Amino acid sequence: MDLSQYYLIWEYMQPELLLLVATILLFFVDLFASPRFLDKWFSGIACVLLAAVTALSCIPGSETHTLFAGMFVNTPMTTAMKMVLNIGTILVLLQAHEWVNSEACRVRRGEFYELIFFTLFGMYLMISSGHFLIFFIGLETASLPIAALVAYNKQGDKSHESGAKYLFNAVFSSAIFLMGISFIYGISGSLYFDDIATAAATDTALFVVALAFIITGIGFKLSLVPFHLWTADVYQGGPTAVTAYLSVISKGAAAFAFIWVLFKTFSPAPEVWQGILYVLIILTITLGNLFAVRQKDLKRFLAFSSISQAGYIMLGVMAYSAQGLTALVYYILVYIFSNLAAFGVIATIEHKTGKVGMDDYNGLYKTNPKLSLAMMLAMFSLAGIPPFAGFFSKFFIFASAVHSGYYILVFIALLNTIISLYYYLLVVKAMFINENENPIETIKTGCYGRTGLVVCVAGILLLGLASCVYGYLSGLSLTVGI
Amino acid sequence: MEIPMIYYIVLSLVMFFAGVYGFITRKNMLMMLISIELMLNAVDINFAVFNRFLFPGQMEGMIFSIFAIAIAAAETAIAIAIIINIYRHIRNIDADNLDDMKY
Amino acid sequence: MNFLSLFVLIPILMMAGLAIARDMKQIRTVAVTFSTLQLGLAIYTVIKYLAERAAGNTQEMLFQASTMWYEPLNIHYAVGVDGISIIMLLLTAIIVFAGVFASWKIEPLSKEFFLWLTLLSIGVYGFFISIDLFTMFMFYEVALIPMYLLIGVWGSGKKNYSAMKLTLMLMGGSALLMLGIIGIYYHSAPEGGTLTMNILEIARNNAIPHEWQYYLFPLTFVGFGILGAMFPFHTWSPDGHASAPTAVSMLHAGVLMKLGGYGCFRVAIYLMPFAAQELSWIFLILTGISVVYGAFSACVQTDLKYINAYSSVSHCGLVLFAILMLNNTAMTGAVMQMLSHGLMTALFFALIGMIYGRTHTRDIREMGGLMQIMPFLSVCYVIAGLASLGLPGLSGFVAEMTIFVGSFQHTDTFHRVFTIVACCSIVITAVYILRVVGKLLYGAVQNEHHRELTDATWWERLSAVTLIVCVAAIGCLPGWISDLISNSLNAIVERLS
Amino acid sequence: MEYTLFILVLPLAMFLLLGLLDSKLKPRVAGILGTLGMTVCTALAYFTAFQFFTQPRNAEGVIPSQVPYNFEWLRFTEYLHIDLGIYLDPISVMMLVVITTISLMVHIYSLGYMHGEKGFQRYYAFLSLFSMSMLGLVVATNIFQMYIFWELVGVSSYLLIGFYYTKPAAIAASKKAFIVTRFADLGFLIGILILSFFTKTFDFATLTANPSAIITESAGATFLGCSVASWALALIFMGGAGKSAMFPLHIWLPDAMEGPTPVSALIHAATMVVAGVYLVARLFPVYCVTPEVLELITTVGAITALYAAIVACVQTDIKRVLAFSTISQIAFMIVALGVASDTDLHTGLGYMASMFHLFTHAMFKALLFLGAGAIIHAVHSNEMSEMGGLRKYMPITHITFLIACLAIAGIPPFSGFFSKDEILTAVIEKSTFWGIWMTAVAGLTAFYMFRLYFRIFWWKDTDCSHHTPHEAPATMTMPLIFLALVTCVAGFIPFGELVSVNGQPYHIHLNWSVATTSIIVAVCAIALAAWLYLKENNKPTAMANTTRTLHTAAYRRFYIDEIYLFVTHKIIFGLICRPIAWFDRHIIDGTMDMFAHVTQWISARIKGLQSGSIQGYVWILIMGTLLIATLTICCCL
Repeated sequence: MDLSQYYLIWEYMQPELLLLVATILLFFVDLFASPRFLDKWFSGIACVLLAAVTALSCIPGSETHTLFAGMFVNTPMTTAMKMVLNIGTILVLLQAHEWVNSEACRVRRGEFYELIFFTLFGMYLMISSGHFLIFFIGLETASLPIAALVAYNKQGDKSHESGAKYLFNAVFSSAIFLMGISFIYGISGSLYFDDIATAAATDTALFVVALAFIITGIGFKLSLVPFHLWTADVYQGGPTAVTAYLSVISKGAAAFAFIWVLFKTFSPAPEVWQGILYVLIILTITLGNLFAVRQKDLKRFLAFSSISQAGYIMLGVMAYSAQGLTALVYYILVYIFSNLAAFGVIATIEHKTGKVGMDDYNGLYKTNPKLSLAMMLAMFSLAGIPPFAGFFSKFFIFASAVHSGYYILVFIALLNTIISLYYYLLVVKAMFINENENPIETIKTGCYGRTGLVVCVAGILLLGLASCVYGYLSGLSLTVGI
Repeated sequence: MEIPMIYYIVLSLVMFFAGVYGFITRKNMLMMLISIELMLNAVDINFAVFNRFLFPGQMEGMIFSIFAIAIAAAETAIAIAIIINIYRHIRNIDADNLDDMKY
Repeated sequence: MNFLSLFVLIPILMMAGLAIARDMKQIRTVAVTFSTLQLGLAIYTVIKYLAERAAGNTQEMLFQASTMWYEPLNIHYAVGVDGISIIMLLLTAIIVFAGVFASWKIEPLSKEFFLWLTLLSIGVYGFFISIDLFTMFMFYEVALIPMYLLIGVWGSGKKNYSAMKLTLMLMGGSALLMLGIIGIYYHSAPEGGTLTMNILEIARNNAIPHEWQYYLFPLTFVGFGILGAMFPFHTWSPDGHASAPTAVSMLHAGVLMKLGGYGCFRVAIYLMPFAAQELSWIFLILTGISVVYGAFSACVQTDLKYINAYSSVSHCGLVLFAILMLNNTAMTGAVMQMLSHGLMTALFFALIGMIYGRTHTRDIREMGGLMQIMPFLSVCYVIAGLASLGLPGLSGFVAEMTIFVGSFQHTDTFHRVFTIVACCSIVITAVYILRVVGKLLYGAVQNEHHRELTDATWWERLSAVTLIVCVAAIGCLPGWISDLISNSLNAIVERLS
Repeated sequence: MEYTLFILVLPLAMFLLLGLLDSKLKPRVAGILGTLGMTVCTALAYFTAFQFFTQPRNAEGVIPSQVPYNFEWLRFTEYLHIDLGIYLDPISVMMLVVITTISLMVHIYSLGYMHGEKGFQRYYAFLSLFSMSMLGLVVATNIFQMYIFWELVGVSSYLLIGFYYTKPAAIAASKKAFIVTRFADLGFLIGILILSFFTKTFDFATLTANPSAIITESAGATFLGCSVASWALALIFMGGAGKSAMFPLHIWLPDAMEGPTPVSALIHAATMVVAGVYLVARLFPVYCVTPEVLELITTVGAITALYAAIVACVQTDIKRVLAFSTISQIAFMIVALGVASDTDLHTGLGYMASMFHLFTHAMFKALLFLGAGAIIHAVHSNEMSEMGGLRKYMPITHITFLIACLAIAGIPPFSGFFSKDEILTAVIEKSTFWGIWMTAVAGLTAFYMFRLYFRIFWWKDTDCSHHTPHEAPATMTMPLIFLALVTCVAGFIPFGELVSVNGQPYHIHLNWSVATTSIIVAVCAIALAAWLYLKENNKPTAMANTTRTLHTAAYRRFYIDEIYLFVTHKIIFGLICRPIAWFDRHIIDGTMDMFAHVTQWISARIKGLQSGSIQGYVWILIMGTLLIATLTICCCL
C-alpha cells in the first residue's frame, strides 16, 4: 500500500475533495456549535469555507489528470469551470443569508447549506467525468438535493408544488437519459467517453435515438425547449435563493457537462447533434422570449428569461471550437453575475415585503435607488447592452457561432435579442418610469446581501472591460484541443 | 435453450414505454412513482442484457445497473417525502391538483 | 495616453463629478465646466489636426493609437481621427454644450438626467474616435440605450410607447449591425492572414469576398440606416423626437442620427466598396423616397416636434442619398449636411423645447403671434427655419448645394434623375417651414394667456446663440470645412474607383 | 476698382449693425444710419459707373469688363467651384446705378413714410440686407453666385412683404411670394446643374465666351423631344420668370403689395423683379444658341404683357394696378430679349432696348409707387373709391405722378417713350404679329395708367369731411421730385452707346413710323381714359355691367390664383401630403406596431403549453424527444 497514491488522488481531485472536507466541516459546525453562534456566523462560515475551497484549488496545473482509469478527468479547463460555479455559489449563499436565518427557516438552516454543497459536488463530478457512470452519479447528486431544496419552504403554499414538479420531471428525464446511455452502451460496449467516440457506429438509428435521449436528459437541466416546462413553475414556487441557484449554477454546470459529453462522446458525428441543437436553440430562444413577454411575476419572468439565455449559451456549444468553449464559459460567468444581481434584488425585496410582482416594482427608484440601479444593470447586462458585461459575452458567443458558419442561426438569435430587450426594459420601466401610489418602502439591505449585490454589480461593470478574464479562458480552451 | 437478446430488449422497451404511459395517465402520484420505477428497471435490464450478450468479457453494464438501482431508491425516498408534504398541504396526492402555477 | 481618449475620459469624469454633486447649482457647475472643457478639447483637436496636416502628415487617420484589448479576437481599443471624425466631434461638443444650457431647469431627478445625457455623449464621442469595429459598435450601443430612460422619465406625451419603439427599432438596427460586423471580421484578412477589427487594416487587406459583400453591405447599411432614419425604418423618429425632452431631442437628432450616416460610409461603403457600387441603387431609391417623403409628411403635421422630426427624416435622407452617390463632392456634401443638419435641428429642438416650456403645447393650431410675445425665440426660430430651407449664408445651403452639385456629377443618368427628384425637396421644405413660421410666430396672438409669457432667459439665449453662430459661421465660410472633409474622403473615394 | 467691394460690404455691415442692435438703437438713429450707408454706397456706385464708362474702349470698341474681386468660396470639384466676386460690365454697372439710386430714394422716403412704425430699425436692417443681396446679384461673376444672392433677395423680399407680421394678408402674401419664387428657383437650380454638368463651369465669362459649349457637350442628349441644352436654359429662364413674375408664375407679385409701399417701390417694381430680365441678359449669348428657348421667352413675355395689362384695367386697389403694370412692363423687357436673336448689333437691338427699358422703368415705376405711397399715407387706404380730387391737396405728388404716368404711357419726351419705342421697333422687326400685339398692350398701358391717374387726382371733388388729405413731408417729396427729374431726362441719355448686345456703341435713332403709331395709340387711350374717368359718372359701371363676365374674370385675375389654390390645397396637400402622412402613421408605423402586436398575440396564444400539469409537461418532453429522434433519423440517415 502506497500512501503516495492517496496523495495523488488528493492532488488530482483537489476541488472535489476540498469541497467534501468543507461539507463535513460545515456539518460538524452545524452539529456542535451553539445556536446563537450559528445565528451570527453560520452563513459566514459557509461562505468562507467555499471561498477557501475556491482559493485552494483555483491554481490549476497545466496538465490533465486522470483518475480511476480515466473515469475522472481533471483539466485546467474543468477546474476553471468549477471555480466559476464556486463564485456563483458564494454569491447565492451571500444572498440567501437573510432568508435562511429568518424565523421560519432557521432550524433547518444547516440542510440548506449542506445540500447546496452536495449538489455542487455532484456538478463537479459531472464536469470532470470521463465515464457515464460518474456522469450519472454526478447528475443525480446535483439534481436530487435540489428537489429537496425547492420544497424547502415546508409551510409555503407553492413550494411543495414546485418540489413535486421538479422531482417528477427530473426523475422522468433521468430515466430517459439512462435509456440513452444503455443504448450507447449497447452500441459501443463501453461507457468511457473516449472509447465510445472511437467504437460507436454513428450512422445507426440507435445511435441517433441514444443521442436524442441523452440530449433530453441534459436539456432538462439546461431547460431547453421542449424540456423546459418545469422551469417557470419551479422558479416561481421555490425559495428565491434556490431559484437563483437553479437558474445559474445548475444551468451552468449542465452546460459545462453537456460540452464534454458532446465534444468527447459524440465528436464523431458533430453534424448530427449540431442539427438537433440548431432547432432546439431557435425554439428555446424564441419560446423563452415569447413567454417572458407576458409575465407579471418577476421570478417567473426570470425563469423564461433564463430559458432564452440557455439558448444563447448553446450557441457556444454549436460552434464546436475552442472559441466557442471560451465564449460559453465566459458567457456563463457573466450570466451568473447578471442573473444573480437580479435575483439578489428580488430576494431582498421579497424577503422584506413579500412582493415579487412587476407592478409592485413601480416607482422603486424613488424609494430604493441603489436596488433599482443594481436591477437595471442586471437587466441591461442580460439584454446585452454595452458597456456591461452581458454585451461582451453575447458578442463573443455570437462571434464564435458565426465563425462556425451559423449566420442564419445567429441572425435569428439577434432578432430575438430585440424581444428580450423589450421585456428587460419593462422591468426598467416599472422601476424608473411608472408612477406608484404606494411604492415599496425604503429597504435596508443586510450586509451579506449588500456584499453579494456589490460583487455582482462590480462583476457586471468590470468583467467586460477587463479583457484578462476572457483571455485567460481562451488560453485554457486552447489546451483542450477541440 | 438460450433466449435471444432481442426478446429481452423488447421486454425492456415495453416496460419502459409502459412506464411512460403510466406516468402520463395515472393521477395518483404514487402510481406515477411506480411507473418511474418501471422505466428505470427497463434500463437496468438493458444494461444487464447488453453486457451479458454483447460484451460478455466485462462487468461495466452490470455495475452500472447496480448504481442505477441505488440511485432510483434515493429518488424514491425524496419523492415520497415530497408527496407526504403535499398530502399535508392539500390532503390528497392527485397530480391534477398541482397546477396552481401555470402560463 | 493618446489625447483622443480624453474625449471619453472627460465625460466619465463628468459622471463622477455629477454623482457627487449635491444640489442643482453644483450639478450645473459640473455640467457646464466639463462640457466647456470638452468643447475646448474638440476645438483643440481641430486645430491640432489642421496643423498636423499642414505639416505634411498624409496618414489616413491622425493621432492613431492602439491598445490590445481582447487578444484572442485581435480586438483593440484603437483610436484615430480624420477630417470627418473631427468635424463630428466638434458638432457633438457644440451640441452637448448647448444642450446643457437648454436643460438648465430640468425636473425632476436632474442629476440622473445629466448622468444619462453624459453616458449618451460618451457613446457618441467614443464612436467617432474609434477605428476598431468592435469598440465602435460598443460605443454605438452605449449611445443608444440611455435614450430609453431619457425619453421615458423626462419625456412628454406618449413617452412610454415612443421610448420603447425607438429603443427596439434602433436595437434592431444594431442587431443587424452586429451580424454584419462579425461577418466583416471573419472576412477581414485573406486566407491565412490575421483577422482584424481595425477598419484601416481591413480596408488595406481588402479581402472581403465579393459574394460576401452582397450580404454584409445591406446588413451594415440598413443597420446604420435605421439610425439615419432611412425609409421605411424611420418611424421611430417622429414619435421619439416628439416625446423626448429638449436636450435629448437636440442630441438625438443633432448627433445620434449622424452616427448612422457616419457609420454608413465608414463601415459599409469604406470596407465594402464593391457591394456599395453594385447595390447602391436600391438604397438610393429608399433614401430618395426618404427625402421627398419626409418633406411631404412634414407639410401636414400640426405638432412642432413632428414637423421637425419629419424634416429630419428628409434631411438625413439626403445625407444617406449623397453618401450613396459615391463621389467625393456628394460625400463631402453629405458630411456637411450632417454637420449643418445637426446644428440646425438642435437649434430647432432647443427652441421648440423653450416654447413648449412656456406655452405647454406644441400644437401650432393653438399658438400664434409668438413674435410679439417672445421676440428673441421667434427670431431664432425664423433663423433656424431659414437655415433649414437652405438660405445662403447659413449652413443648410452649402451642404445641400454640395450634395446636389456632387450628385449631379454622377455619370449615370439614373442617379442624375434621382438628384433632380431630391432637389424638389427644397421647395417642399420651404412650404412646411413657412407654414410653421406663419402660423406660430406671425399673426395675431391666439391664446390670450400667452401674453403673460416671458422671452428667453440668459441660459436659453446662450444655448440658441451658440448654435446660430455656428450655423452662420459654416454658412459664410464653408471652404475650409469642405476642404477638410473632401481631403479626408479621398481615401474612401479612391477605394471606390 | 477695388473700392467696389464696399458697395457690397457697406449694406451688409448696416444690416448686421441694425439687425443685431435692433431696438437698442433709437428709430431715428437707425434710419439715419441706414440712409447714410446707402448714400455712401450710391456715391461709390456712381463713381464706379463714371470710371467704368469713361475708360478707354478696346479695339472692337467694347468697354472691357473688369473683375476687381474673385475668390473661391466653396469648391465642389476640380472645375466646379463657387466664387464670390465682382464682375463689372456695362449692364452690371448700369444695374448698380439703378439699384443704389432707387434704394437711396426709398431709404430717404421711408424716413417719413415709416415714421413711428413698430420695428422701424428692423425695417432698415432688412432694406440694407436687400440692397446688399441685390447688388451682389448683379455683380455676380458666376451663375452660382447669382443663385446665392438670388435666394437672398428672395428672403429679403419675404421678410419685407411680411413686415406687418400681425396682418394675416401680409403673412399669406409673404409666404406665397417665397414659395412661388422658390418653386421657380428649383427650375433655376436644376438648370444650373444641367448646364454646369455639360459645360463644366459656372463662370459667366467662360460660358458666354464659348456659348455653343452646352450644345456641343450635350449633343444627342434629349428629353421629351427637346435637347437637354434647351431644357437647361428653359429651366434657368423659369427661375427668372419666377422672380420677374412672368405668367403663370406671376401670382405672388400682386399679393406682395401687402408690404410697406416703399418696399414695393424698391423690390417689387424697380429692382428685384427685373432680376429675371437681368439673368437672361447675362446669359444672352448662351440663349442665342437655342432659338427655341428664345421663342419660348418671347411667347411667355407677350402673353404676360397682355394678361397683366388687361387685369390692370379693372383693379381698384391702386397698388395692385401698379403691380400688374409692373408685370406688364417687365414682360416688355422679356419680349425684347426674346426677339433679340443674335449678338449682332442690329438684330440684337432688343437686348439694348430691354436694358434701356429696365433702366427707365425702374425710375418711373419707383416714382409711381412712391407717389402711391404718399397718397396712401394721406388717405389711409389703397382703394380708388376712397380717393379722387387729390390734385388740390397734394400738388407735388400730383405733378410727379403725372410725369411718371406720361412716361409709362410712352409720351415724349419722357423716358418711357424712348425705351418703349426701341422695344417696339425690335419686336416689329422680328415679327409683325408680336409687334401689333405689343403695340396694343402699350395702348392698354396708357389707358389703365390714366384711369388710375384720373381716379386718384380728378374724378370727384372730394368732400373730405372727416379729414383732409395733406401733402407728404419733405423726406417723402424729395425722392419724388428727384425721380421725376430723372424720368424727364433719362430718355436723352445715350444709352445705346454704353450698353448694347455686343458692347459696341449703338446710336439710338427713333424709328418714326413705330414711334408715331405708338404715340397715337397712347394718346387715344389717354383720351378714352379721360372720357371715362375725368369726372365722376356712371359710364365705367355701365361698361363693366355690359361686359360682366369679362370684367369679373379680369377682376379676379382670370382665376389663376384659384387654380393655384386648387393645385396646392387639393392636389399637393389633399392628394399627396395627407395621404403620405396617413400612410406613414398607419402603414409604416402600423407595420412596426404589428410586429409588436403579433409577438404579443402569439405569446398569448401559446400560453396553453405551460399548462401547469406535471403530466402535460412530461408528455411534451417525451414527445419532443421522440420527435427529435425521428426527425434526425429521417434527415441524417
